[in-house]
Amino acid sequence: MHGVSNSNIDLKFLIGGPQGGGIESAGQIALKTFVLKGYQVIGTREYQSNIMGAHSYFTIRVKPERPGAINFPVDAATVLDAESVLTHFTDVKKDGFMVYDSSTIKTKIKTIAPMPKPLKERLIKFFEERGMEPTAESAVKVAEENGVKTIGLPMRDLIRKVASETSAPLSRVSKTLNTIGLATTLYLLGVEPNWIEKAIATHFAAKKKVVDMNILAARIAIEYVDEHYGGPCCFLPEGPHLGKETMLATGNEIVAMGKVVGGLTMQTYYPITPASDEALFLEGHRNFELAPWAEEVLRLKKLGAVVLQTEDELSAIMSALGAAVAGARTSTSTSGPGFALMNEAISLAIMAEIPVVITVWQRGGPSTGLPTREGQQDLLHTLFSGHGDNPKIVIASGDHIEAYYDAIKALNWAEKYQTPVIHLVDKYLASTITSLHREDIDPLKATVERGKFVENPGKDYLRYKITEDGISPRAPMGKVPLTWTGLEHTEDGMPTEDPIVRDQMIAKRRRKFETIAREIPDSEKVVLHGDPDAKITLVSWGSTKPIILEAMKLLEKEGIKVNFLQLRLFYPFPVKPVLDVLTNAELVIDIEQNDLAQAAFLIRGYTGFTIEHFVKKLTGRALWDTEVAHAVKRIVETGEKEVVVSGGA
Amino acid sequence: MHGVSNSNIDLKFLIGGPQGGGIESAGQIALKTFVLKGYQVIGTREYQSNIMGAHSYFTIRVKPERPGAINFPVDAATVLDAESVLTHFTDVKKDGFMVYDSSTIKTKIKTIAPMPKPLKERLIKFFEERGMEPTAESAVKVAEENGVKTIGLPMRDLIRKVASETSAPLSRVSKTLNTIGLATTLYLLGVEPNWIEKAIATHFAAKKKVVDMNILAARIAIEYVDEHYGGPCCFLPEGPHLGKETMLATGNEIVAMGKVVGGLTMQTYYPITPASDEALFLEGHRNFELAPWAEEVLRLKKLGAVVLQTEDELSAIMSALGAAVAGARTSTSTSGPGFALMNEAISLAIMAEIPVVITVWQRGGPSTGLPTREGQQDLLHTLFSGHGDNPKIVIASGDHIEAYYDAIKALNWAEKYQTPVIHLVDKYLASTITSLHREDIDPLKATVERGKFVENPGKDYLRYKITEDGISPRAPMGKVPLTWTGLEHTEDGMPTEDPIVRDQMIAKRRRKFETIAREIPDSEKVVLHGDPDAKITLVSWGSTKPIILEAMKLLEKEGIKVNFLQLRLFYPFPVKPVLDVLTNAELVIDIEQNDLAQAAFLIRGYTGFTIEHFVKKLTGRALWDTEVAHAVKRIVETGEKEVVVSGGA
Amino acid sequence: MARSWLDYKTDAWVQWCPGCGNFGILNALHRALAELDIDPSNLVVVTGIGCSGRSCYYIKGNTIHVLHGRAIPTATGIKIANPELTVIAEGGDGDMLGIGVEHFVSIGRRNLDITVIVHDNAVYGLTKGQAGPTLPSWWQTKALPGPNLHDNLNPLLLALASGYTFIARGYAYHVKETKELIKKAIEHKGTSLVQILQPCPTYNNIMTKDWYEERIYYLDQEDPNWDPQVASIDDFKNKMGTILEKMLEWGDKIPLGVFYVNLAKDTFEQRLEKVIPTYREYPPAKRPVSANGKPLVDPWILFADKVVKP
Amino acid sequence: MARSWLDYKTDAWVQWCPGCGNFGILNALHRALAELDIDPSNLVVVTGIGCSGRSCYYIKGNTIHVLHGRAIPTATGIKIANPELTVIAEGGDGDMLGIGVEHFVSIGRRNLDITVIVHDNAVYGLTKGQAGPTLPSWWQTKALPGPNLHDNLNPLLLALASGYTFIARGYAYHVKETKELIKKAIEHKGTSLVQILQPCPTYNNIMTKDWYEERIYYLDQEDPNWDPQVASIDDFKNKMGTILEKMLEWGDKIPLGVFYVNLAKDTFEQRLEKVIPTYREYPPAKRPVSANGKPLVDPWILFADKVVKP
Ligand SMILES: Cc1ncc(C[n+]2csc(CCOP(=O)(O)OP(=O)(O)O)c2C)c(N)n1
Ligand SMILES: Cc1ncc(C[n+]2csc(CCOP(=O)(O)OP(=O)(O)O)c2C)c(N)n1
Ligand code: SF4
Ligand code: SF4
Ligand SMILES: [Mg+2]
Ligand SMILES: [Mg+2]
Repeated sequence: MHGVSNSNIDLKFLIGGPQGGGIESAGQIALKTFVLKGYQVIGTREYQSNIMGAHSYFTIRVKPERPGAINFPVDAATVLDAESVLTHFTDVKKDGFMVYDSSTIKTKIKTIAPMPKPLKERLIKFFEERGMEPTAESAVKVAEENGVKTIGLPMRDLIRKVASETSAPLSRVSKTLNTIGLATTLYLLGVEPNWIEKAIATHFAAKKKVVDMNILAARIAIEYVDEHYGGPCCFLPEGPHLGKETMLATGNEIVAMGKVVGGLTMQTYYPITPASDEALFLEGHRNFELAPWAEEVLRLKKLGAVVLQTEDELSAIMSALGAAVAGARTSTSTSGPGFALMNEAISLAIMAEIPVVITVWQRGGPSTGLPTREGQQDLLHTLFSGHGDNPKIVIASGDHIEAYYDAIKALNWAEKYQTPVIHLVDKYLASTITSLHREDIDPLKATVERGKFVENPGKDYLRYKITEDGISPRAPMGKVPLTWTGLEHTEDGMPTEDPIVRDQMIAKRRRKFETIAREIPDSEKVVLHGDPDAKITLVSWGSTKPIILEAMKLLEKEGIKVNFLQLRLFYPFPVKPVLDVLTNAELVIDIEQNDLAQAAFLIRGYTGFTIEHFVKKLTGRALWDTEVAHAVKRIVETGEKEVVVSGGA
Repeated sequence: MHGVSNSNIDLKFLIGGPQGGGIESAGQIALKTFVLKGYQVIGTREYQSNIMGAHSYFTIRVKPERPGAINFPVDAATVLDAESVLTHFTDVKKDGFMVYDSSTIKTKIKTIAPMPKPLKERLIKFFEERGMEPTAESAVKVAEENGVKTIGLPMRDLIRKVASETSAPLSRVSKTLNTIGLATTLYLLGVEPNWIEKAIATHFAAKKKVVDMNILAARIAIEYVDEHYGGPCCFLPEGPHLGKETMLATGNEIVAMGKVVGGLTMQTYYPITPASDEALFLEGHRNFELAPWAEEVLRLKKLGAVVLQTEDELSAIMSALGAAVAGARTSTSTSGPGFALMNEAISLAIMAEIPVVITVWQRGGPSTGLPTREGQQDLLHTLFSGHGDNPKIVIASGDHIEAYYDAIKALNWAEKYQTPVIHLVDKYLASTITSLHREDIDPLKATVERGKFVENPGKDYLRYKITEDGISPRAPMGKVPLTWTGLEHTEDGMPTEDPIVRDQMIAKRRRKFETIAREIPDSEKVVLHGDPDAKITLVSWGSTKPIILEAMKLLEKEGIKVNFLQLRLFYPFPVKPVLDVLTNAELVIDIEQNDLAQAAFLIRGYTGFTIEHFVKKLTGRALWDTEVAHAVKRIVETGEKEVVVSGGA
Repeated sequence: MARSWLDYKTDAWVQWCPGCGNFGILNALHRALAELDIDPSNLVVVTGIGCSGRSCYYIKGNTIHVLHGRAIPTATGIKIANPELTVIAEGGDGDMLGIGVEHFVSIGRRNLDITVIVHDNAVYGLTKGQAGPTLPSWWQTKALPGPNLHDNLNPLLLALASGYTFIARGYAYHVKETKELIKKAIEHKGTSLVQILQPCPTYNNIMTKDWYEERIYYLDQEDPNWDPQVASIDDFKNKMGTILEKMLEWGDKIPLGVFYVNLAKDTFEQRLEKVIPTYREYPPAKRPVSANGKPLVDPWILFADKVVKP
Repeated sequence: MARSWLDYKTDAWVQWCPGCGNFGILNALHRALAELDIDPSNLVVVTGIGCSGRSCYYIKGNTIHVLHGRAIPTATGIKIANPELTVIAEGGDGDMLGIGVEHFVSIGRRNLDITVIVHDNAVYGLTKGQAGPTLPSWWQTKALPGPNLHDNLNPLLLALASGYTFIARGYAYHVKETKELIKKAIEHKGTSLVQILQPCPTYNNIMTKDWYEERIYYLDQEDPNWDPQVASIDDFKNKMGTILEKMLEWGDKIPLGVFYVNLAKDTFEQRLEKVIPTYREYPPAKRPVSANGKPLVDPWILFADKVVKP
């Protein structure tokens, strides 16, 4: 199946099934299996805006070093219901395999209620054109014709067997359906059963009964496969990280971790996908013990952070601002629709100079749009949010590690510069799990800064003191009388409409942004990946980073050498570093997951440089490294202006 | 005082006093006086965010043809309280005159409670440096030293005289204080008393007692001036428009008029300065009689429009959208803070393709900022409003006449293109009154269009039908079952996450904007004023238009020939027409009332053209033609990058 | 001739979890519409965002799925623009009483003739089970990382304080009874509320079917003389005490039924008619906007107050 | 030693119209603060936008002037971040019950210990006199182009329905009595409302000083045994009828005083303390965030649930 050396290992597989059917749990067990085996992984979930019943799937990639992207076709697919079979039968590569439930294979397409109508229509047409019945069985046949090895599991029988070997009722045993499918797949991919069992035990941890039942189910599945399909050709070698402690975290979780490490003391939120898991994770860890080095300094053992669920996003941002003026280190977290409601408050935070971090988990718009799908459409909206002349810091993270450190940095910047910091992340990052090692998120690499936070202001304290760097000392409430305001004001926070003071205060706020632009090092503004002398430059931002880095390797193999300008800080915009790179390139290709090519617009607006070529993905599905590579290649070869990719069910 | 020919007439004067002290009423009487006399006028009001007591002033300019801007110094000032004297004593030109109340002249600066502290400090320093008492009297003296003729009216005596000649109580008679000051000023400016009286009679119309009392006050004032100051040197000749019916309307009013003429059937609003006067004016005219030509066609005499005050701006926009889907022709009206709250709904309107006009009366920000002052800071915010890829039509009006026709056009576009149309106007336009003749706002020049509005949809009606021009027929509710939605959808409005349909729908909405870009003629997108071959091009937008047109005349006199590119449509952005003009210029100067040079940013973003020179005004005070001319001249002469002007108290 | 409830069903897959109370509510609504024989072409259903918000795709009519919390203002615009439409605003407890409580309260000041239906499962279903505004404090439903710290709102009392003129409470699995409540609410002229207790088997593991069914009872079954109508000052004096007591009852016993009906107030449409005489016949959605493409008015006549005549 | 009300005055020009009720409210507040001897350094006043919203510039303390309608959520953040501060949220009827009613209602679910003061002039003062949410329908105050079509909200009943645990009404020109109400509200542990009837001589030409003074009376003057405290279920049963009746009284007679006090509910701060043991001592605003610039936690320990151990 694959060689004995682990360095060529590159496994991709998917698990599909109805929402609420344990897809995510199976995906996590799989990730844990490979991590235990010494590999690095990513896994990402595609799901609809639905709680139960609609199709969703989890895609995994396994490599010796951290994989940067998923792509299709996969080596293996676990597709245990008819809808999954029909959704994914062309997603498996030649010589790969597809594990399905042979007992539901006769299902007719038109009877599958949750299946999206347009897909139904396309499938029916597809089979009709081939003279085949519109059923799941036909899909299995087509897969076989395409050289895919299909593994039919008689799920009804296997489940019954599990039930008969435990005393558990069938309804509970049915929940092992995914384990059966998953264990089969993992086993056929060359994972020894003991690793699978260890992963199951790790995953369900304390729940002994569940562990036992799932291990039994896995054994029964493996037995069946051995008997009927002869098992795998050979076993997967151990990966290079065997025995290494590994974190498996989603983007939501890693940002929450960054916030806690970064000294967040209060987070407000109103639930929204794909943001709220961040806040819920925070809430689950709101009480914490201090690390030894901190305990020693502070002589404190425990502390806590407040996570406040508010009545809406207006309240989320306003109570965050309230907490900030009181002296808390504060953030809120939302997605596009929620951020839209925060616009007026952003404007207040800028005028009143209130520090706050707003983590924006972008998703597919406009409006409710594709609420559980990927989107990178909120760059312009967040950057130009709020009425009035409204500069604010906007930073976008490219991957989990950046997101973790950016969360810390955003809190630092917010307090140092007394301004809202918008931290742009997205659904793909939110729901992608990756493996991380200790050096990736080392707490001692982070510093926590508060800038001109004065705990003991004097009596002559002036909230809006005019200073050379544009930054006035910030005192918490509760020390001396002071005034904050959203009206134009004199140094003491009293409102004024005096034209001369107005001009002075505008100039003060402008100087603050000059300070920010100067103090943030270029290296935190943009990153040029790859050979600086490459003739072709790819430009992108956000969670496309690791995907593009993978694509670069693919392109290199095809003899196309590119470098990649990753935009990190959008405001203050790094004009020179960006221009330096772009004017050096012969061909610049912008890669974004929005239709307006928002970053390219900003580049032109801030630098005058015009990008002429675009790769876009708008379907809300994860971007693949292969898609990027193909699209870039096509542009290089044909000079096409725009390539829209759309892979993924 | 001035020649007999009316063609050189160019009178400027101001009336200052406390808010609530009849300043606005006096201003209107003055405007009416000159209109009756055959002139054209503008008058604009500067006021603080305050109901009563804070200083405000009304500035007027009178010319044979419509004046485009005010400027300082003025020919005459009516400043009847100590704060006004102290605020404006340097605002009158040499040989001009200043009418003040001699009975309050001893007032000390520090006792004037409402006076802004920074101004107080500057004034005290000013007089100290000159070895003068910090009083209003010193201000009068300085004015005199500057060659200003000062006219002291013993107001207490004059009011008492008015009281003694009527039976009215002193408290009511005191209200004629402004009339006394105004009549004095008008008289000294060469207006014959009968015109003043006619204007008073017109202004107070039905209120006979008020008319009589004010006319009496005017007479007593004039008598006093004749006796003590010898009256005017000569009388003002009649203007060229004598006897012409003239409309005197603020920008707020003219937009309301445009909406009614444009067929608006429902307006929603939440009060906010400087927007709500538009809605209140609409509400005051919600019932109307049809014009003869319409009555003939429709056989209807009367109709009405609904004006709905809502609980907030979220409700204002959402109920407007609701009315629109029901089939109404709908708009809402707000300012920056209110618009900020509408962001999420904008995004819905774009996704669900709901027509609505949003009139945005900009004011000084960020945040509450300078709530009653001029600002042009909401261009980027409105253009990029709403999360997601969110194109929408954005148009800015340059003057009253444009605002009137734009209000009609915006309603047409909203319905034709089923999209939000943002109509940008501002506080200066809102509170500036100008004189208009019948040909300026001729109802028959306007057309009312509804595009693909289908009153009788068939059973197979599809709300989001995919069409070549991207526009789907729009049926009102109440005809056939249909579905509107903010989720991504199939043609029938049912939600879908299907990737193929997603791409199709994005393409459809993109085509719609291509249609818009194609159908709106270039002439409605940008206007090039002046000689196309001029080497210097000024670029601006919004209410600066008439001001810059006046400035061009001043520059021409100084031998500087410029043309002026007025941006009208910001989205879809008129790339070619703008580039054609800009690339033709040797020097391009951007003139805006915001700090980020927002239009210049958009120009660069959409065209790549970089503007290097800027004139800005940020104080929230009306921009003067003279300021513009000076700043342009300075840039032309020195090559300076940025000139910030800040005239006006 | 009369319509069947099937005439109000669409062929979309109803994507709620098995056993979800929303099925009962949808069914009750379908049946209420059928029994009232409302023409689907004349029916408007506006929904907010949430599991419940999906209802609009399952009802044949003029439907619109708007923003989270904004069903009521949208419905307001629709009803004012065309008062002949039957307008229903529907949403979850989070939608109507959390983010949308601004409008939930404010519509009461209008008494506009729309029906507000709250699917009350005391959780935020579609976002995976956070605490909803009707979840009592210290309860910790399945998906919460800790106990709920917020007290629960009383939607009935809130509606009363806001000015609603019809206030009822139903229970999702009692389709027949809930159908009757919805019918009455729709027939009522003025703003009406039907709060419907809705088990969410997926996330609300406390307020389950069993939990509710041990507690609920109908006002008019307990007291056959129950009459929620308040038509006079005397009614007000005599009945408000009991009505309020029943509204406040929440615990071992949970009353269902019509709590309050007030017929004394004008609807907003009637008010508009008083100030705009042509409103009924020519409401905003059904009014000509031009005469052959030309404007209907001459500004020089309509705005004569702005004209200075020589 | 004790402070005088002058210690709470700033030297800013108070820019209200002559005779404005706001002067009385400001004065009452100054005096209440002095009598409670609250340290201005520990006092927080948050105001919304409106004539009333300007109050924050006239009170010596930690003040913040925020957005229209958003004083309550700002105050919420402040109080939670530092529960030792005395926090007052102040605004007009439009601010609190119009655009801000979302938060006015929702704070009730928390019983957070803040005092909400509503300057109720029934108009939108600062925007020049449009109808406020407490202006009765069909009344047409000075600046309206037609009669008001909206019914008036009852802030007291709304507060009760929302869960406030202290509800009072005062009258602006009765400085002494209003001062006492404000004192009680501040002293009350939990969310308290003081609605203050505030004549606006400039725009509300109906609800004038005379109009009010013909109608108002004090609950405890009319009934010397008036006791608004509801401490037990029995209290609840015995008193709610009268309390509600008094809350609903509005017309020829308008009651003033404390209507309702409920001491049975935990404040939000107390609730937080139950789930975050270190909260009282180290609330968000007063907590270390780093140890000499280094983080306080080791993610590999705190987030062990995310770590796969070999
Ligand atoms: C402005 C905004 N904020 C948040 C969300 C995310 N959101 C979607 S559904 C929902 C809550 C649903 O709860 P509820 O209204 O009770 O409806 P249910 O799902 O329980 O029927 C939320 C918060 C959103 N769509 N828009
Ligand atoms: C979002 C927003 N909408 C509207 C306004 C305009 N605005 C300023 S004050 C005010 C109303 C004031 O009324 P109220 O709250 O009753 O206070 P009052 O002036 O009567 O004291 C409004 C609508 C605003 N500042 N912000
Ligand atoms: S999550 Fe709850 S409310 Fe939503 S569909 Fe499932 S059971 Fe129903
Ligand atoms: S407008 Fe009314 S509320 Fe505002 S300051 Fe004047 S009197 Fe007071
Ligand atoms: Mg719910
Ligand atoms: Mg008010």
